[in-house]
Amino acid sequence: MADLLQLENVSKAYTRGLINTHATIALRNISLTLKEDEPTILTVAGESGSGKTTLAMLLLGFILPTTGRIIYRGRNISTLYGEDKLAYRREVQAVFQDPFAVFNPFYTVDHLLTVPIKHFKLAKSRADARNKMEEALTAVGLRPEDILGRFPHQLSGGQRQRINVARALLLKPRLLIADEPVSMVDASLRATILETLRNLQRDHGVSIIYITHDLTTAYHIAKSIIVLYRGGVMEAGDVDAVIKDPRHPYTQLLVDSIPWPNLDQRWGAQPIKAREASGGSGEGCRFRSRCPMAMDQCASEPPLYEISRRHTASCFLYDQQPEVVKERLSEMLPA
Amino acid sequence: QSGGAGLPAAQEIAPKGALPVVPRNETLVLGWGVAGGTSMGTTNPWVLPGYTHQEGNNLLFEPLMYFAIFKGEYIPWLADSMEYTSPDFTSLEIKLNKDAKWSDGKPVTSKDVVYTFEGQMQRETLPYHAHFQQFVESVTAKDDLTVEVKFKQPAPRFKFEVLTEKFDTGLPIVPEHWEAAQADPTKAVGLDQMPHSGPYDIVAWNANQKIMDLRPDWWGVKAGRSPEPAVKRVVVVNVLNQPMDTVAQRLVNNEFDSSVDMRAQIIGNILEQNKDIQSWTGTESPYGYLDWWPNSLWMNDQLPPYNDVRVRKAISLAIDRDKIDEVLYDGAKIATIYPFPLYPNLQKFADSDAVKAEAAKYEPGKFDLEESAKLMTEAGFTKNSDGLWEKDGKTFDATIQAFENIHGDIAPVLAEMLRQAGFDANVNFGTDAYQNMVDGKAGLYMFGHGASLYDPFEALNLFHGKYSNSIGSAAGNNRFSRYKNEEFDKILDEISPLGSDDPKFQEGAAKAMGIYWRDVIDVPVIQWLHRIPYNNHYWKNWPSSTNVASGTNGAFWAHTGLPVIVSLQPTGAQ
Amino acid sequence: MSTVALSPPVEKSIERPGSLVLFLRYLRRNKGLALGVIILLALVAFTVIGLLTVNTKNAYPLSVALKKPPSWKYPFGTDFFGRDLLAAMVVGMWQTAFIGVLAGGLGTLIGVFLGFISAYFGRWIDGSIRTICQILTPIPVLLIQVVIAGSLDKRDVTIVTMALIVVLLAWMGPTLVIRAQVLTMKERQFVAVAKLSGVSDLGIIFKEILPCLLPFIAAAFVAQVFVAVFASFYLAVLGLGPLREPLLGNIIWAAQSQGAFFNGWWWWPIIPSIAMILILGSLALINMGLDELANPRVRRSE
Amino acid sequence: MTFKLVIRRLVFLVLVIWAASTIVFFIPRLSSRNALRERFGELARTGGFSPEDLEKIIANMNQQFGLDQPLLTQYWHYLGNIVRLDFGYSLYRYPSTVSDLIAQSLPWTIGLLLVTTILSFVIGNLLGAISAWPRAPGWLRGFATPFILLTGVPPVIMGILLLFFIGFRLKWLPLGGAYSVGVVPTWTWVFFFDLMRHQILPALALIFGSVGGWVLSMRGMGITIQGEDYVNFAEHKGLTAGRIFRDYYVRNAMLPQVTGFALALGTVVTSAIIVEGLFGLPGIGTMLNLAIRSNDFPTIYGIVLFITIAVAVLMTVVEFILPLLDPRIRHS
Amino acid sequence: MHALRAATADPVLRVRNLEVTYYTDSGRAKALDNVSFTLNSGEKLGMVGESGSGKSTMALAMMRMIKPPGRIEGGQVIVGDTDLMSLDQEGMRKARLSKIAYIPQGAMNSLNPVMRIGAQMVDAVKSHLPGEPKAAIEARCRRALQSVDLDASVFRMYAHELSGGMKQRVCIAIGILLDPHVIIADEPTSALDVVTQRQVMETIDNVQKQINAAVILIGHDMGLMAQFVDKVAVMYAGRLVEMSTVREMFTDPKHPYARALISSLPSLENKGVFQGIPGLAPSLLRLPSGCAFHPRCSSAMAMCGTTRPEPRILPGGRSVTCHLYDGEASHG
Ligand SMILES: Nc1ncnc2c1ncn2[C@@H]1O[C@H](COP(=O)(O)OP(=O)(O)OP(=O)(O)O)[C@@H](O)[C@H]1O
Ligand SMILES: Nc1ncnc2c1ncn2[C@@H]1O[C@H](COP(=O)(O)OP(=O)(O)OP(=O)(O)O)[C@@H](O)[C@H]1O
Ligand SMILES: [Mg+2]
Ligand SMILES: [Mg+2]
Ligand code: NI
Repeated sequence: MADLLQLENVSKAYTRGLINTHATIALRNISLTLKEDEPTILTVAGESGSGKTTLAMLLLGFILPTTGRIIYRGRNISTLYGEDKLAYRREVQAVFQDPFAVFNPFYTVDHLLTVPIKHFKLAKSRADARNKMEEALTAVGLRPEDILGRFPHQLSGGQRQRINVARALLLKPRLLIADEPVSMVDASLRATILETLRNLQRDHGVSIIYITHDLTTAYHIAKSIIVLYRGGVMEAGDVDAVIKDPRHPYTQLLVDSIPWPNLDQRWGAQPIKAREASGGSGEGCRFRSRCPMAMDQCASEPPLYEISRRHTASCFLYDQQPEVVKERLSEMLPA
Repeated sequence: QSGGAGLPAAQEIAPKGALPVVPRNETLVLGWGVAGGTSMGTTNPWVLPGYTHQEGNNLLFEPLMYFAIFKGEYIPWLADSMEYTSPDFTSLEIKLNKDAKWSDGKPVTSKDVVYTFEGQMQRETLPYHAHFQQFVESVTAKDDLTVEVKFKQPAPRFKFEVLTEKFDTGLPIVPEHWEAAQADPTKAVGLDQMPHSGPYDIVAWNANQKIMDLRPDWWGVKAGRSPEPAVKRVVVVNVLNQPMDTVAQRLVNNEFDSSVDMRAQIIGNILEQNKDIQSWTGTESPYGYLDWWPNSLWMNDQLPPYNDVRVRKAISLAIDRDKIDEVLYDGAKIATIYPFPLYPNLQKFADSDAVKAEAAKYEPGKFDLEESAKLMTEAGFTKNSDGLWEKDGKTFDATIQAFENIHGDIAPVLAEMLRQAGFDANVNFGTDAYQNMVDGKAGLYMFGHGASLYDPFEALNLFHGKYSNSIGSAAGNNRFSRYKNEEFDKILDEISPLGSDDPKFQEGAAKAMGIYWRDVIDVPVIQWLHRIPYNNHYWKNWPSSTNVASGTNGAFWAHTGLPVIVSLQPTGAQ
Repeated sequence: MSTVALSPPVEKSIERPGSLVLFLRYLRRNKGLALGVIILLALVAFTVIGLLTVNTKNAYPLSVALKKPPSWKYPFGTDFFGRDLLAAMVVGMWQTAFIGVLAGGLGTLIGVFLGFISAYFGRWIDGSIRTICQILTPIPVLLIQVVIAGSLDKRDVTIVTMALIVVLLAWMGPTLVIRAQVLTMKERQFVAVAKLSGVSDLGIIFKEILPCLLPFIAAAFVAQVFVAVFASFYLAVLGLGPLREPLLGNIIWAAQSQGAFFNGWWWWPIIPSIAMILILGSLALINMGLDELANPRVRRSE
Repeated sequence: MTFKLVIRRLVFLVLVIWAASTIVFFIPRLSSRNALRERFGELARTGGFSPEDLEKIIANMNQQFGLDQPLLTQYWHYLGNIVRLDFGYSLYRYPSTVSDLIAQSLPWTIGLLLVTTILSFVIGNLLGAISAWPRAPGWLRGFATPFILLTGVPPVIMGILLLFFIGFRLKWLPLGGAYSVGVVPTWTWVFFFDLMRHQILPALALIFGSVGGWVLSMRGMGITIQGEDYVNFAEHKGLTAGRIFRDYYVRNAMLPQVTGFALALGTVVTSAIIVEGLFGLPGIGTMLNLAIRSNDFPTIYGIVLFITIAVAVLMTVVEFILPLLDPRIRHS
Repeated sequence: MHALRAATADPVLRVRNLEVTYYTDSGRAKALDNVSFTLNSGEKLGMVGESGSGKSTMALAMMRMIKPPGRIEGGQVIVGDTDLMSLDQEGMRKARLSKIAYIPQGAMNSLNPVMRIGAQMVDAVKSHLPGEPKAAIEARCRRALQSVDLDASVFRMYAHELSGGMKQRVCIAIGILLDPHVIIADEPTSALDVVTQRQVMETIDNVQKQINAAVILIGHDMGLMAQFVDKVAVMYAGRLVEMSTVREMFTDPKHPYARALISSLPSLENKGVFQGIPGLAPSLLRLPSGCAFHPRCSSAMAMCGTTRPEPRILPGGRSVTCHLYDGEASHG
């Protein structure tokens, strides 16, 4: 069983300033493996600034890890050139958050679809290309004749985001990274877009990394989930287990704060401690300053503990449980 | 910076206390450039470059004698007399006026004169160093008021050229007792501390203006050189950067009593707008008097193709002097064929039969495009598609080097005339123009003949072969023709020791004029006029063609400005 | 294959007026741009028609009668040197345009080139280009140009060298502007998407970023032309231009030194002054308009 | 602001000055012209200079000006002198030093330029702000438009026109000079008013000439700022229009303009070259104009360098002031 | 004074037939069409609808802050017993914040970056209570900060020193400075993550209880509405299509659009079920004839394509705009 993608102890630190270096550690020691033949939907969740987008950028090869390696089908992506690079580009695609920013305002929306067709030689002729485009658009519920030949500002946000999904559909990548694909789309369209994404995984065997801070949609679309806080994994596992029975105080806080559209399921009473402005200073559990259950022990870095076969949390509350080596994190996630 | 250190900085002169009040009708206001050519505060004539007599310093320092150009006679000043004591012009005796005094009360004596002369002999930065080197053997004080000068060779023109002040040349006498006390008299700027013999004192001098007040004890009154001057205060106002319009308007507004010289049209308009204002020729064209600086189109006679006399003649034939008069001078006859100004004595020379015969022979003023073209064709030129002369595939470069501030009107007109005759002419007004003339890199240049005033010798001497250094090196004092002709040089050498009125001199000079025209050494173009506006609102008795007065030229900034200013009389206007 | 319902057809797709109509409407809202374009077009028309109909030889001295006030024969009058000011304006305007477009074009080209290199490749290249620009920015360009023009051999001062002198010190502006824009563009997501679509670096620069920068480049170009025209005018007024040419600055300078106002030849300096004001004014208006166009915040709603 | 930042700025300042001086040093040396020779040539032209000695004098002076030394030595000396603000001797007004000339003329220029620059800055920014302020009454906004057109009027032309119409035709104001003829500067009101009367036209020429630029750039900034959320929110807060204008709109739009202020000084001095001359004011512009006309290279370079240094220093000062105006810079 | 207000059950806000049109290049867009509703003090109204349905337009219209090319074409907004639409400019300015306050959508950029938070609060108070002593104003501001759970030190800070949630809470604090009768919050949390969102919503809830104001919460997140509001109003294409209590809305939505909206909601129970609303929001420039929703409506009838439905009051006080209920209801 070959690995599609493998993150080996990847960390990313952003440095600012030339003389006075100021490092923000956006991601620390993440290890993760996606299997080639088991297309799955993995959610990466967490508050703002927890490193979700950073992870996406790393996977897309737009930034390089500070330490660690990212292996795509057995090759370190930082060493890919020429044909290989192009293949990697084609196989790892993304849908972004802002459905407007992904369009070049200079071109009609066709540009978004014709460019990859041209560069990845997806079509044999112009007519073929046109066919493929129309097919993809139809598949996401758009009428090609309403869409093609228009400028992005002439379409609604929902239409634009659907074109993005159509683009992913057209390329049929192996891995799709969806960074908050529905956070800027209004509620009534969310379902439609998520549905399309799921079809992509189910019908076309595309693995999807779904990045969000919205646990509601995560719960509905994903099989497994990783909860990040300040660049570190707090909790991970089967999405049902994690959301219905969160163990880490941070995840509990998150789940508690989900505004369920249900009059009988109210926000919890747990008080919220504001996040302090400065970065996760020092060592140890980064959540401890906000944690209602913080202990002395928390001053040192908690390892991952196995809660159940498909559930792990990084918190000393569970130190009776067996430890999980970081590298084995993926095994805790259901495919 | 190595050598320059230790020089006192030029500085403003501020009045010691409040300025005494002098009413406008006792003040003479002159529009001129202050600190344009000098550093402010420099009153010592020996500080060069930096000193100029043109900004009022001519009212401080006086010469042995002035020359009244329009009367053709000397005006004794510090000296009562100045005579060659040998017939071959090898010795000269100067007798000083007994009343002459410096402003600090010390008398002007032969010691001062000897110091002044010896200074020129010894110090190479001073302007007459070369003249003294060439001619002067010794200078001795025979007594307090008598100086004897001995020459190495006959120097018939030394008295006029060097010892007498006229226009912008001549030598002022400096106070020995002050200069000698300075560590380096060529570096002591003088300020208001330097004793002087002239009638005015500097009381204020800054970038705006220079104010000079009459001093009560000027020796000239007692010595009878002049009546008590009526002008109590002279204000030289800086108009250096102002456009001509503004200066003209300020004259019309009676703000100024006189100013820099003007272009013909402007002065005509000034006279029309303010009836109090007159010019040298009253209200009639050409408004000005003849300056000593007729302008020619010079050529580098060694630089191809200007080394071909046919080409030079062709250029001469392309110039339409009538048109110049019409375009630039409203019909006044300014264009000339002579390389010298037609002052009385020189006019006589020009009118002599010998000279007239030469002129008839060579027709120097002729305008004939066909003949010009014929000569050019003979010289091997053909016209190209732009209608410009060309030889061996190269267009004839006829760029005229000239000076914007004085040739701003004439040079473009000349260039256009040449252009119409097929010469690729342009004007270069750049600051490098002069350098190009000196270096002989360029072929054509507009320049004056600052030479003859009394007889034609100095003008002709400009073209003496001994000055024609090879191209690429400095050509000496404005002798840009690089013309070399032994026949011509021989004539000059023969007439050089002769007095101006010697018939032999006249005959030789006429022959040389013929050669000048024949070989088209350069192309004389215009006489130079000084069109100075004089405002009679507050002051009268300005010099003019009908009121020659002392007979000097009428520029207040020239060396002879002093006699002009001291003879002004108030009109009594308020 | 999809469970997603197709949206019903949009009944009548919204009619959008033609792009010309939209452009005209835009101009109506952006009055400054409209006025600027109109003036500039008028000047261009004047120059072109002039070049075709007027004898350009008359723009040089001794060609026509002297010092004639405006009349039917000489609509702009003639000057002291016998230049027909109409012809002089035509030629002068053409030369001004030539200097402006040459200097503006070159300056913008350099600016765009360096700006792209700097912003796109970053690191030390960006560091050095940016530092050089920043160091050169406080140096008063016009003054240095005066130094250069003054140091040149007069014969070397031609219309082309004037333009080059201007370019020499005026490329920093566009460089910094374009650099800043590329930097923000580079972070825009469509660049990331283009990368994901397999577009190469060069492709991204030329096909994705460059088109979006067109309004900025246009604005930089116009600003650059403005600077060039202004600078060449200044050099000419200081007497540092090519003298024989009827550049507007030269004509004003000549009028000044001949005391034109005092002599009552008011048309001589006034006409080139008006021409200069129109040129610079229209460029300023266009620049302002383009600024609005380039600034999405400012862009009036469509 | 940290100490490090101060050091960084100062190093930058030194770099700017070094770059400017190097440009000014090498440009003239790239051409074959020799300022000294040209100057003496001109002296000789006015007559009275002995011809044969010309070369000798030039050689002498070359030595005195250190021009006979190798280029690098000259450059080194030159940089050393710049540090002491010693720009050498004026050729045309020898033995005045360029520093003397600058010192003499600077007060005039500072008086005129500072006042006009500040005035046009204030007026221009105010008009620009108003013209982009949708809540301003239409007539007030329209008022700014002619000033935008003024951008196209170089101060030179403005000066010529003002001189012609107000000076010549209407005779309202003096035609030139820094103060009246025959007056000596004193610390009296009479003198002060006389001085002011003479400064009005040149000041107007400079103000009119530069106000348009400010209007234009402020307008651009203003349009951006008035769309900002905080300006809208200020209105939601029910603030008076005046307060919103002042504290929310202008204050933010001004920030980039302040940097422009320092840069503008360089441009204004350029305008002053001609305007001062036009009105016969003995300022640094006139000095530079004269130097250009008389080919007084040391003076040209000295003044250009001096102005550059002044602008660079001013920019550095602005960099230090900006954090006081903008807390975002202060804290980063 | 609010003790009095609390005692009366009179409606504190009455919106009548509000109409807003945007005049764009491509034509007129009627962004608010005949919108009416009433709100009692202490009531919390949620306003939901697709993007572009006119929610923000309604908020701005109530503040009289519609800018060109938009125009308020008619209607009344009565707060207490003042019709805001009939006030003059100055009166409206005074009404803002003191009668009706607005908490902006983009709190990130709604604070002036160059003024201290305190100053921005103080100037809001000063503009309404010019005579108030300084100390009293400051005390009032500090109290407001306290009631949104912010430290007093925030008073002296700048916007960039605060996190997104803190900025949003500062905006809330400003909104309640003068105890307004109505608070409009336009998507106050859409830019925040869940934890902060909850914190901000709880803050609004608290202050609302303190001053007993009526609150209008605009958003499209039904979950948030469920957690927070008492009543929900659904907008579609510029019209209010349904308004009822939150419980009624969730259990028994009437309008087909509201029904679709509710059934598209995710919940813990029905994992993995996605049910979007088919089709796209119509363009306001070309509204479908008749009922604007009919092309997407599963229960559309023939008349829906031709006749515009009018708002009707159903028994129990709910208001619906749909032909399905033509029979059951009286006219609204
Ligand atoms: N280019 C960058 N330079 C410096 N720091 C950065 C950069 N990008 C992100 N960071 C920092 O890294 C951390 C993680 O950022 P990231 O964008 O990955 O978070 P996120 O989880 O995507 O947040 P959000 O939900 O707001 O999108 C943050 O503290 C952020 O400030
Ligand atoms: N300045 C404007 N010019 C033209 N049309 C506008 C303008 N502002 C809003 N509109 C139009 O008015 C309609 C309502 O817009 P509004 O902003 O009120 O929607 P919204 O419900 O708040 O949407 P969102 O959920 O995206 O905030 C939209 O169709 C929009 O296109
Ligand atoms: Mg993110
Ligand atoms: Mg909205
Ligand atoms: Ni109350």
